[in-house]
Amino acid sequence: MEKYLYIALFAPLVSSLFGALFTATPKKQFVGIIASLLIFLAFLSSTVLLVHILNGGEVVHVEMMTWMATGDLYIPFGFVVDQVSVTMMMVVTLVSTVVHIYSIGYMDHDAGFNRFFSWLSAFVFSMMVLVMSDNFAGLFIGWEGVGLCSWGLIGFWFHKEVATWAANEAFIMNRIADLGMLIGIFLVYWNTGTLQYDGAFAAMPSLDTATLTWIGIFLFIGAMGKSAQFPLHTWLADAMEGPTPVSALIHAATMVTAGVYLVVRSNELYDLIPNVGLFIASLGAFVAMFAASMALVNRDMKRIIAYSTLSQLGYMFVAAGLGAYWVALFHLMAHAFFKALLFLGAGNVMHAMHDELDPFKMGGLKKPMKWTFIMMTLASVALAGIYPFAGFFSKDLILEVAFVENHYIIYTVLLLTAGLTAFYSFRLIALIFHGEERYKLFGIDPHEAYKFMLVGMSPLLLLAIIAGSFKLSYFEMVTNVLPELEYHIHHPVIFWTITIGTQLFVIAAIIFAYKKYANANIKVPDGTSAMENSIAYKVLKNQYYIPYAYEEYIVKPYRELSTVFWQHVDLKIVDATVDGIANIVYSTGEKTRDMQSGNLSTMLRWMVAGTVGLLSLAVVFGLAVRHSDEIVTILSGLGV
Amino acid sequence: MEIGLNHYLVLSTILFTIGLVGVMRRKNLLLLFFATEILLNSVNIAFAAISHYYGDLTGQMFAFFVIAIAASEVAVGLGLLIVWFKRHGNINLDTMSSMRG
Amino acid sequence: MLEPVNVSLESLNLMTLAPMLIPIIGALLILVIDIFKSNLDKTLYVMLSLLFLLMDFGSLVDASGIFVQDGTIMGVFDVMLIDGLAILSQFIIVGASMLFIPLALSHDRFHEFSYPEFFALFLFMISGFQFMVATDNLILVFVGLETSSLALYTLIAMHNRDKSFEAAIKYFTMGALAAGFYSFGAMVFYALTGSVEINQIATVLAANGYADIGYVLVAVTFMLASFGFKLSIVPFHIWAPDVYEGSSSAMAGYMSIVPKIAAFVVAMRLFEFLIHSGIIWLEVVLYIFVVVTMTAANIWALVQSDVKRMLAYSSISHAGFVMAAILIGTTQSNSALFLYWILFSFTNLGSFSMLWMSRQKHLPVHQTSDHSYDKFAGMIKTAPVAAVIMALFMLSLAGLPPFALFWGKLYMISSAVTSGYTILALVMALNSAIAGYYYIKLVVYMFMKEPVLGNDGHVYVSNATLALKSIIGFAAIGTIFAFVAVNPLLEFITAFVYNSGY
Amino acid sequence: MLDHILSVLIFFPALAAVFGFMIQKESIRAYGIIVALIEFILSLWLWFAFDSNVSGMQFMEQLPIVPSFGINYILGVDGVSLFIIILAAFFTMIGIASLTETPNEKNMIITLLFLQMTMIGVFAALDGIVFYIFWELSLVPMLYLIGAWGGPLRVYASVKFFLYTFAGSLVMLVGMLFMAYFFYQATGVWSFAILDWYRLILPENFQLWLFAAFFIGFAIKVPMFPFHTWLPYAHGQAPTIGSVILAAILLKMGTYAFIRFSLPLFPDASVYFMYPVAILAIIMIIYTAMVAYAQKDIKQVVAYSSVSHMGVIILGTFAMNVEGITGSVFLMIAHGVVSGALFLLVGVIYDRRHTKMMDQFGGIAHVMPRYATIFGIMMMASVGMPLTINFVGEFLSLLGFYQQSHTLTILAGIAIIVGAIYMLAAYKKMFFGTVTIEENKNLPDVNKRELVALIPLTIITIWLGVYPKPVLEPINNSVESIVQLMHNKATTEEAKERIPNLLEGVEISRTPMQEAN
Repeated sequence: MEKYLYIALFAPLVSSLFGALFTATPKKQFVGIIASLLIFLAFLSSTVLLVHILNGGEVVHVEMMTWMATGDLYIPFGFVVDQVSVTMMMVVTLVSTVVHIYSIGYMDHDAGFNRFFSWLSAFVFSMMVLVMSDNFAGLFIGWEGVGLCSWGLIGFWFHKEVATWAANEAFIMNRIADLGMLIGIFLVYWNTGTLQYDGAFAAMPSLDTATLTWIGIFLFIGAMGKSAQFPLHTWLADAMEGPTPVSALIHAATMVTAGVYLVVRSNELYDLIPNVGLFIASLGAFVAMFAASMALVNRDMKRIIAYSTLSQLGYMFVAAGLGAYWVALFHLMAHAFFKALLFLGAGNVMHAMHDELDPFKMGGLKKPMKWTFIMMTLASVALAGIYPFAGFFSKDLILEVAFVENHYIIYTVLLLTAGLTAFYSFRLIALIFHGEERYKLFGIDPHEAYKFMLVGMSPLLLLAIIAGSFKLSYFEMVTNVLPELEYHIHHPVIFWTITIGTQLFVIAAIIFAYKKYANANIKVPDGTSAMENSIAYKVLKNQYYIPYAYEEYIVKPYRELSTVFWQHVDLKIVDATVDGIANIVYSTGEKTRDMQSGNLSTMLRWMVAGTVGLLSLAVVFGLAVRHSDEIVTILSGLGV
Repeated sequence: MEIGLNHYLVLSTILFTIGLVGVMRRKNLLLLFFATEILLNSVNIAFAAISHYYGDLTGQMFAFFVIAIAASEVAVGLGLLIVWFKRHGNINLDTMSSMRG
Repeated sequence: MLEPVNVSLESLNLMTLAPMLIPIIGALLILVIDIFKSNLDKTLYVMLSLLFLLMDFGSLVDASGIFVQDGTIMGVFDVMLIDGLAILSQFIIVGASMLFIPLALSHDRFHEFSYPEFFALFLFMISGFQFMVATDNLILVFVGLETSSLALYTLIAMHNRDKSFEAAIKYFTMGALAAGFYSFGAMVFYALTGSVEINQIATVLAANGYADIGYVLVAVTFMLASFGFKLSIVPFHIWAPDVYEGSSSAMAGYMSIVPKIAAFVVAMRLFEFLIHSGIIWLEVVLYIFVVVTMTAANIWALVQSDVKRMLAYSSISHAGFVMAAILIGTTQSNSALFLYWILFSFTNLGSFSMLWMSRQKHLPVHQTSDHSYDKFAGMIKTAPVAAVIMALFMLSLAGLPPFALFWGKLYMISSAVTSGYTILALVMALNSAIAGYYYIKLVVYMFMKEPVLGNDGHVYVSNATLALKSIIGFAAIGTIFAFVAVNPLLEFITAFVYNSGY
Repeated sequence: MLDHILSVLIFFPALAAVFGFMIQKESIRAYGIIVALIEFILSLWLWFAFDSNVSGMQFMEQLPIVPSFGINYILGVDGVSLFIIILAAFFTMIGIASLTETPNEKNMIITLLFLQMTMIGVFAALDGIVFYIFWELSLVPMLYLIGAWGGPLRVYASVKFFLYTFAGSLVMLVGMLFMAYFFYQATGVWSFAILDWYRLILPENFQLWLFAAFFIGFAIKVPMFPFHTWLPYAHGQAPTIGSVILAAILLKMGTYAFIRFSLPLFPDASVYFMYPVAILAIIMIIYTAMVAYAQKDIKQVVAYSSVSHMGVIILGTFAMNVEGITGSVFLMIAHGVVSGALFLLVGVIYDRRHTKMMDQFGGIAHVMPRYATIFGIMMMASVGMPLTINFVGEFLSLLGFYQQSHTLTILAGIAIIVGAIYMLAAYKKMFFGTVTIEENKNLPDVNKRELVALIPLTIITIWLGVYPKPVLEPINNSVESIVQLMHNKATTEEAKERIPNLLEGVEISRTPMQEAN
């Protein structure tokens, strides 16, 4: 089995290095093809591993070599394939295979074709390291690695100012979170003496709650960064500057879920600190709502999907926070499929519309782009969680979890969010595919994407539809490592009312969206309509003014402070002091050199003066000695 | 009244002081030399007196040496003085300040 | 009151006079030769002087052998005192003189060297210095002091330029004043103790327990003034820069070494017993002198624009640095003094000889003074070897390891540390840092500036001859490989200093 | 030969330099490369001959210089110094190899060879005075390098560099003299041998003063805030090769000296001063990182960034446990490699455009993709990306210090954020966007000569990032012995508990210090 593990792990690396060979050369079709094949190879071997695990094979655990070893610290390159990581491996490899194939078409005309595939495979590799590592340090390697790749891919079109800016923003924001992660790792090491998952988690129950809480918090801070949880969420929307396949793979399916993976992976820790879990859940619920609200009014196709990703991540964190780790993981998987699908579809639309992102400028695309239309609609249905699509099984399960755990507030929030989700996704569908063909105004004639791209997307479509049916077997599998908790509302009446109620609510939202946006009299908004001028709209449109606030109150002051430090503190104070001392010495010399006037009389006077000075000193001293006792008495009289 | 050691010492000190003042005040090189001579000779007086007081010859010996040295100093000094006069036509101290700082 | 004394000749043991007599004989011989046949070439005189100095040196070696056997010896009515200090300092005096004399063989003819009197005076001067160090009788010290000084004034004047006459006159006049101070101080000591022999003075003063401390201090004051003059201690240093500038570089280098070591020895004999007998006043005053001399001289050296004048000030500061040894007054510090001075004489003679080698008879237009900094601009491009050697001397003066002076500084500061003068040690260290600036300044000029137009580098060796080059080479080697010599020197010196009870 | 390999390593370049004077101008370069290559091979040989399981000193040599004053020529290497020596040899080699055309090249190469002697000497010396000698000597060639081949302000920069360091080290010298004197009082013999000093246990108040004295010398060299201001000038004015060697090796002298002197000699004082030093280090990290962010000159960015990284090294050193110190030593190597490479890269662009102002560039990733790639790798290394050499060091240093103080480590950890900020910003300014300035439109990409230097560095950066073991292991063993020594010597309670006691430690013989009056 190790063989397959290594293949799954290193095939992407090989593909990346292979692509790197051609970065500086013009486009080579075969680079894309070979890359896709290698990733597919990784997918196959992951499948083998999955089968192996499913058939109750023992966990595959290899230790490749030592990485760092000093003092008591011992960090190997160790990899483990257990029920959890194999799930992630499946998701990652599958989605990335699809995305690779898709990209061959999508990046067809791009100069950086080879570079793109190099970066993309590098990302897959880092992601594999992240999910397969058997210790926190290895996790951190992948963690930073995916950050790096996302930097490289967001800023892929580095001639675009916004793209590079977004790339740096993403990197730095993740860095902020990574600090928390790093601290968490330090805490783990100094308290458990190891960074290996098994060792560390085994030692944790014996630690006091305070320490555990800190560990949990710091690790979760790391997770917040990668999964773009509030307040570190702004980078995700901006990351949409990258090529769409990247958004599909990194910013929807895999990287952003790393945070969830971390929490799931550390379930043994979070089980010990339910309070932190509750906090995570509440934050998740909040983010779910918060992100969905921003998606409502946005006029950028990709950003809308990004926000929906954000809100789905919120769902996952709710599940994870409430201890339903397997549910979180399950939703992660399902979400990966339909969200990737959604993005790729959006990619098709973009291509068709010459990178136009405003859905209001589209409309009626269902005729020219039939397949894309179908795929995106089904994906949205899945996202909305309509029975029997994947979303239903995973998302409603989370609702149930919240309900069973008696966190009714969270439950309500999530319920509402489900409505919002349905609304904005179908708002998007409606605006893009239904109604009048507004794009004609802009003289564009859209065309369907390449066939092989659509074929490539089909597996995702399939999974988006049927993923729910794996639920039981999946449950069987992961609960070998994750806490085995059945979430079932035992009272049938309540159960059915809730389930059906949710369904109706969602469907109602969908219909409303269609009513509002699928009709013929939708115009391209010009900022005059009453709604657009309403406060709420503005607030949502500007993402609650958070990016603005960051710019104003963090970035700008930092920049100014830096300049002050340099111009004033470093040059005018620290350095000036040093030079000042030197100058004082020097100028003293300049001032006093005239003592050497060169005039003989003056010189003689100096000598005599010196002697007289000494003499007077001598006299004073001599008298002092002679009358020492009197002096003492006088001084004592003075009370000295 | 009877003249004792202290009178001599006081005298020599006074002379010495005069010499010092002369050294400081004189602008004419020649007179400056005189002043130095006064310095040395004031010391001679003291030496002679003290040696008489102690009744041993060391002091007088010292005095003789001082005289000798004073003489040779004058010799050298005058030599320099003459050269300077030849070159500059004066022996004013203030003209000797080409080097400074 | 006078009754004839009869003394046996061997009790005089005239051998103690040998080292001083040799140069005198040499001087007389040179004069005699001149009487019989004048205008002989200078090389003859140079070689003669060298010869006599060698003999002198040999006699010193002999004397040191005797010292090692049966310690300190007195001679000639116990006037002469041949102890470790005397021998060591004479070694330095004669050795430095031997290094100096060949500098007369310069390429350009400077007319002082064409006079045999120059060499005669030179030898007289040396014997004067030797008398100074080889006695503890204030009279003889005075005689030696004046002999050497008078000779020195004349030597300076013989350089025969306006500046040198001015220098000579200044030096002379102040010298006369200093002589006055000295004699007055001696007089007071005599008045207090009825003796002019330092060890007598010490015993008498100790006997009456420094009853009238006030007068002692007066005496010490005048002594300090006169030796401060010789040692160029601020504010009695005032003559030094001008005199150095006025006299020929070679002579300046010589002056920065030999007269001072002689004065140091006397100062050591005179002041250390006073310090050890716990006169806080003297300690304080010396402390002030040391610190002020080091620092002030350094600061003035910073602002000089002429290398020679800079070196003058730097020598002053070095003197102040070494003065610390007398303040500290332990065997280690006294040994450090001699070690320092030996190493210093190498480096300083070397650097002044470099200036001497670059001495032009006529100043180019762009040049403000004989050895202004910009004269050396870009030297590395035009005369690399000379530049490297000069830089070597500068770094050594700055106390950069492993060059000669570093070891001196090291041992000196260590002696300060050992006897608890922590602050002093720090001041010494930081002063070396300040000094670093002006030495580096020259290096900067030589290595980092562009040469002045029309400077083909000949100017730096305009005055060079084989003799000069070999002297400089000798100094350079001594400077680089000092670390080999330090240990034997140290052991030798320490033994001598220790056995003479300092 | 192997018995005297260290002497050979030290004096071979010097000797070669002396011969170099006789070599004709045009052929000096080949000569320099060959000499440096031989030197590098020798240093590699040293590594292979080095027994990484021995924690103590190896290849010891001893020769009396001034025995009566306890000054001996003692050499030796342990894991701590070994790799810096190799690094020194390595950088001199690639420095000379990648040297671009310079006026009077001959002087420069000879100077570089002398510099190499002093650098290796510092790290091989085991006698206080010998150490001091090389320490000071290293200033002179650097002075010349900066002053003769530097930019417009070169004289000011070089003199400032020289005097500042010189002043500091003189204070250190006084400290050394005190140390020797205390040893003399304790044992009755003078000795400047570091290994002798290790056996000396001083009362705390002495330790504090001596620590301070040494600290001034080292801190200026490192340079630690607020003594760092000479560095930007030195780097800004120095020629590429000068900056490379300054950043890669010379700065390490200070941090190395902390580990070699301050910690083992004054364990109590080190613990006593841990927090102040750590706070200084944190100021270095954050403050200089921000200053770097404000720079307009790419070279200054790298210069300040190295101050920032030195802060992490200091922090790791004062973690006073094996993880931290090992990390800091490793980070010395790492930072040497990375910052050296970055300065080389800056040099590459400077040779093409003769400006280092970032606003003169922009979008050059289009025209110089290879250059951009290598620069990117090095930037990411400097930012501390895992699997690059820097990460190992930074991770271990911070990890180590976390044991001493949580909050301070969190503050110090900000390094990974601010570091990313200025580096990414600089990279964005230089490489991203579109080419606007005409001269940049057709810049040639990196040529072979430059690749000769850059490729090996890149390989090392990745290799030691992925597999640091061969380097980490020897360092670890030596550091363990040092830490154990510190623990055994520590007298105060706090020190005892702060410095971990490793069960398998070297045995040291204690010579209790009688009160020095």
